[in-house]
Amino acid sequence: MAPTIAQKRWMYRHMLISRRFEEAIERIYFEGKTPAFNMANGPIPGEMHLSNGQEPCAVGVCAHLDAGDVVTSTHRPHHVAVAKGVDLKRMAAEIFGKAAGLSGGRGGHMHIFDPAVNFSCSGIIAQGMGPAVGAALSRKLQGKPGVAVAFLGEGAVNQGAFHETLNLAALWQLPVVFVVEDNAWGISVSKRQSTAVPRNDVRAAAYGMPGTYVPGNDPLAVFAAAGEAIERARGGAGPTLIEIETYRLAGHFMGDAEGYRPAGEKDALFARDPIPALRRRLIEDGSLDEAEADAIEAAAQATVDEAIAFARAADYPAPETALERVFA
Amino acid sequence: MAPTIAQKRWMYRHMLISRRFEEAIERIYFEGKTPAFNMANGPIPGEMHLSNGQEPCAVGVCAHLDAGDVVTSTHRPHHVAVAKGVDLKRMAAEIFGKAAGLSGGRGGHMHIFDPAVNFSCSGIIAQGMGPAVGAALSRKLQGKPGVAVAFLGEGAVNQGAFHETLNLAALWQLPVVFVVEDNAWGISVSKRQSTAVPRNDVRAAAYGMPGTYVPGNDPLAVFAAAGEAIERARGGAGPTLIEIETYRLAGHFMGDAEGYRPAGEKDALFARDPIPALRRRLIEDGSLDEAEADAIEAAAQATVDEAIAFARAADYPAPETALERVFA
Amino acid sequence: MTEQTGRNERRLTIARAMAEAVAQEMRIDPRVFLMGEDIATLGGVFGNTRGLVEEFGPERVRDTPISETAFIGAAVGAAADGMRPVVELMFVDFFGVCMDAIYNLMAKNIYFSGGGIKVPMVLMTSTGGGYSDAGQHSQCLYATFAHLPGMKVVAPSNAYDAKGLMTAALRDDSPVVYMFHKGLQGMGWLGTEPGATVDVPETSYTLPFGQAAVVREGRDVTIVGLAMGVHNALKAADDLARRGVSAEVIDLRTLVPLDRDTIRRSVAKTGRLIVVDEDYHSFGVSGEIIASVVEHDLRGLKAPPQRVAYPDVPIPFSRPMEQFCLPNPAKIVQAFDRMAQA
Amino acid sequence: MTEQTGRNERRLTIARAMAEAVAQEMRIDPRVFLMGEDIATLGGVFGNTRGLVEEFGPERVRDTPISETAFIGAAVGAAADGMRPVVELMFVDFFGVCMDAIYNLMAKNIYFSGGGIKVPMVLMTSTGGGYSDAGQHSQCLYATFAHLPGMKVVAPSNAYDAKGLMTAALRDDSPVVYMFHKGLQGMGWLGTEPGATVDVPETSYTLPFGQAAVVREGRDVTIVGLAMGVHNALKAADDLARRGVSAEVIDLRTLVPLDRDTIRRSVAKTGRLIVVDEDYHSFGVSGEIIASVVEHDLRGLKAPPQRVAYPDVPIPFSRPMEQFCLPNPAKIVQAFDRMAQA
Ligand SMILES: Cc1ncc(C[n+]2csc(CCOP(=O)(O)OP(=O)(O)O)c2C)c(N)n1
Ligand SMILES: Cc1ncc(C[n+]2csc(CCOP(=O)(O)OP(=O)(O)O)c2C)c(N)n1
Ligand SMILES: [Mg+2]
Ligand SMILES: [Mg+2]
Repeated sequence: MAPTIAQKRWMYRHMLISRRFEEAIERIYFEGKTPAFNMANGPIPGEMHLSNGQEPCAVGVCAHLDAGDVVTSTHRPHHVAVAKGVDLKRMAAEIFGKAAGLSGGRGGHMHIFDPAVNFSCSGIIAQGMGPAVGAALSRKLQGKPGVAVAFLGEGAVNQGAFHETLNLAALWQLPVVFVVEDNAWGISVSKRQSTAVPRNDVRAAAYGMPGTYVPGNDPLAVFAAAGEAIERARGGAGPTLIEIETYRLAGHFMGDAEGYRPAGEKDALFARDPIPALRRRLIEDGSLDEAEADAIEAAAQATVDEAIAFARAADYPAPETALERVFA
Repeated sequence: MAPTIAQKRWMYRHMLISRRFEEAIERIYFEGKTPAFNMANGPIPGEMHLSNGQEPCAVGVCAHLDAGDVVTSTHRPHHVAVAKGVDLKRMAAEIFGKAAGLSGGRGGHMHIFDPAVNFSCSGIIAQGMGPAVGAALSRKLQGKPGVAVAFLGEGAVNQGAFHETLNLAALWQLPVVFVVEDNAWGISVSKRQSTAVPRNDVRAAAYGMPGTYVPGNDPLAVFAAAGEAIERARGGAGPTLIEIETYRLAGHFMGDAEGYRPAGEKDALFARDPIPALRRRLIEDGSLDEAEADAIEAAAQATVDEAIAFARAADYPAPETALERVFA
Repeated sequence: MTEQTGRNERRLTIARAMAEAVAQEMRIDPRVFLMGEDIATLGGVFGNTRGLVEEFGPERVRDTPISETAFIGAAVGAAADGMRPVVELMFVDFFGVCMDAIYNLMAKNIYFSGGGIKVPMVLMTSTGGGYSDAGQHSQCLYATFAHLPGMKVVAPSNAYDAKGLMTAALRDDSPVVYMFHKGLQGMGWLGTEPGATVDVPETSYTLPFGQAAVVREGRDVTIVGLAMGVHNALKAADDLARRGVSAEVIDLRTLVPLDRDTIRRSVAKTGRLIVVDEDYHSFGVSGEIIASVVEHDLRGLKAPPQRVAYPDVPIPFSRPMEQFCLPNPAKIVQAFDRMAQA
Repeated sequence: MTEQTGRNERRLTIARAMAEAVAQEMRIDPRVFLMGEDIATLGGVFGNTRGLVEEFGPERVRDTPISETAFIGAAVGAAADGMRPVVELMFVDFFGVCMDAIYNLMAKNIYFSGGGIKVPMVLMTSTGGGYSDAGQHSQCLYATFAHLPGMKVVAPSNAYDAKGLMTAALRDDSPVVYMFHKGLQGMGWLGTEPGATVDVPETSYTLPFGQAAVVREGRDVTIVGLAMGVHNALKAADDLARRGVSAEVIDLRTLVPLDRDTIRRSVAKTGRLIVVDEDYHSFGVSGEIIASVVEHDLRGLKAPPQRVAYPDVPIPFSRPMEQFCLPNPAKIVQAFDRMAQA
């Protein structure tokens, strides 16, 4: 399955928005945190997990989805949120802890909820898998269209919830796709140290479902694999497991000294940055010319700037509203 | 791997002890529970899960183990406990809730612990898997001989703990064997209703470990498969997953009306009762003659009678000792 | 288990009352569906889903694998997507395999989304011992759930309340943990408390959460309990009455929200408080009830409040040991006597 | 993080003190080994296993997959087989994925075996918020663990106690849950409380479980807390002292066993009680402490006991909201003022 030119441009644009967004977050995150790095300080406090490098996973999958489809993501959610069409301004405001944020500041960066596009994420490993399966079941029971996609990291695959949800989804033949972003690391623990098999796609066989491995952190290859899986799901043929080889260009979270990385790993990763690579490719295959690529880039930056400005300018919530919204 | 004559006799004897033991339990369980069936009453109160029909799993595996090896079993533990050499008198006393029981009456039939032979079990699905893996790790760390075997039901395979422990055992190449007793039912839910694949041995591939399926509820076939797996484990070559086709001749627990069973299922199972089948086979292959078989049978009955008499005669614990033994 | 009496009464067990509430709601609301182990063909190990698969079919009444994390997590996703799932955790003792899906997901998604999504789901789970099912099948764990924010917690003591609270739970847009005591279910094999089987209207009705019931009025002592504890309290009240002591008995009905006002009002009147709880003694329900009273007002108290709770030990199998540990009317009467001496 | 002072003192962070206790025990006891996520190369996300893999190697300091149920369950099996495992649950908030292995297995196997087996293991886990890590990474959940029988529960407030309690935990034949507060760890990136970094003897020593410490003596009010709460209490005591009020501060140090005597003695003297707890308000530590005092004796109380606890809401991300919810010295002083008016 090959993307149209429009889809390729869409993917490029959303990879860029995500990247520029995180570049802004990264800069702002350190405000108030120097000279002494203390997570509690600055306009963006708390843990911050960047997804830069992993954008191909997000756009390759979400290019096949619309707002009605359901996505659950992880503690590293920005790229997927951007690709799923989450309101960038309100997401930025949420990350800043502002009242105009998607959850009025209650959630923060690990708890991005945008019901308008059926996006959510969570700070607990593999926690989003159950809700994705449940959303798929809901569609099946209601006879409503739509698929669900659960994103998870390669480290999350070893959590019990992975096993239980894949079995359930396969048993009930639900319209759901499981997407493993294999960035080789779960914090400081490598895939080899955590996982008894080199590739998780083989685990699909344990549930009688198809499994695919997508090497190379390649958005177009992800697009092809995800397209097939999502078509299968939409057609009522049940779930698929996809593992994508990807990289995280940053640390596990901001402040991570990354001492566990072998020497040279980071340099090699930056040399393979998927965003310039896609730009080159789209120009080569005639999907874009340099000027168009620059224009997309500029537009992405403008979108991000606007979102960040919105978040900066927004008000903090009244402290006592912390007590509200516990129940519906 | 074929059993010696002594091993065959051992298997036959232990299948019989288990069966006779449960027959006694079954009879006594209903004392005080008629005309109105109330679990709280009688000399053996509480839930009672019988393993009759599943004896081949226990003896085929435990024939390869000695007291130093570790076994964790399930809520349906009697056959495995008998085959592992658990003190039958004190197990009976425990099931009666007596002070002379293995745990002084604190555990009951779902919590049989006999440290002398490294046996334990649990009432929570798949809970024994972690401890088996940990015991195997302990042996590896201490450089001490011994393997661990975790028994579980086919229903338990869909619990998260299954996945996590198999991955860990394979990753660390631990001397542990996972034995799935597939009796086709998890209470009233059939394997087909619970499990996305027809056979769980295929799930071994998800951990890069060997998987074997043993059809026919055949103790000799179990012996062969388990022997290979345990040899592998003892040799440092890591874990194995074995699924055994077996049957439960009784309900899930005593009092179960078994309305979920298709008509005729029970009759068909009784016709294939593995105990008379093994007797016939051992006589046919010359391992036993009729008189020897009868003698084994009589000895088994005597062993059971003695254990039951011990349990009956034993005293109840002083009520206030309920407050003791919370901590070591 | 339905008995028709002369006066057009319908005495229902809690099991029946629960199933009836669910069935009535399923008839009018196609979004309601069920997931759990052995809830379809078997009708629930404790009878509370009996008849549902026959009426509503296996799509809406779904037997699951033994995968509590998966199906409870799935319920949260289905609830956010417009359904109203009911899930069963067969014994509350099993919460440990799926608590993340319960307390960190189900209970928090409304808050994390700033109210953007609703999580209309009911988690039913059985509690309680007394029939020698040992330490992994007899716990109550009321406080374990009530302590953690984001879930309403319900624990009926009789079939009338059971039906009304279940209907209310099914109509709530927030998650409700519905804890039913095995010894009250009306399943004979569990040794049922007859007082739990009461007259239940056929039509659908709701009971509000956060309203404790004064199930017996009295002047000399307030006995607060929930579920089985209420029956123990009522029996103790009878015993005390024979000695001329007038006990007021309060049935909490819901732990979250907790009706502190009713308790405080009662203790202000009686001056004495006994809390009866089958959950573990420390860091639990009994401490909370006592603290809720004394932090509000000390002056009316004539004696130190007392608790009759499960000691801080795993639940033993053996009958004499288990019965030694369980709350019972005699212990409540003794607690009163301790206060009388104070 | 080790500072040598002039007077031959060694000021250690809690993180260092924990690692030192474990290292010293590992040197003399080959049965001690560690499992957890990111405890080896990384030295623990919160620094409390730093240096261990370098000294003891990857066989004894084992990074695990993200499989808490597996490795905690494995620890129980290894403990029963003669080892003395230390496992880390990175954040206590994650307990929901593995609570069965903790409360139903680790905590109950001694009892279920009638004392036939021992379960000498330590489960370390981080608690607490204050740095905007939101509702799945900031909880304390003290009562969640302390409520359930069979585990000892430890929560140090300073490095001296941290070392002594850890050594005691490592030598205990029963399971110990060792809860360390992130804000006390001495990791600058978490905004450390300086009062937690104190002088720590180099030699190995143990502190007994079940002995609360009177960390400040006073006459007018007893403030009871644990972990971070102790520091809030001490600051409040300073503020109160400036107003002429003499506050006694009690550091519980262990929740199981709970030293009720020390609390009762203190309140008998001061007549006033404030409990400070960063865990959720209801059905938790604060209720238990208050009930433990009043059920024992009411007469000495001059005012209704007060609690300064976390409100019953998920922990919000946004700093103004989170700070609004957290206990702090000002709230403790206000609680005193409420009592003074009573
Ligand atoms: C149940 C649970 N255990 C542990 C953690 C702590 N934790 C957060 S992220 C992470 C690593 C996740 O690795 P992976 O799934 O590969 O995702 P990545 O961070 O690489 O995107 C861990 C262990 C958690 N959040 N939840
Ligand atoms: C975590 C957990 N969930 C549910 C149960 C209730 N339960 C007890 S036995 C059982 C069925 C087990 O089926 P299987 O594993 O096949 O074992 P079998 O009973 O057939 O021996 C269930 C669901 C439990 N004990 N623990
Ligand atoms: Mg990863
Ligand atoms: Mg089975």
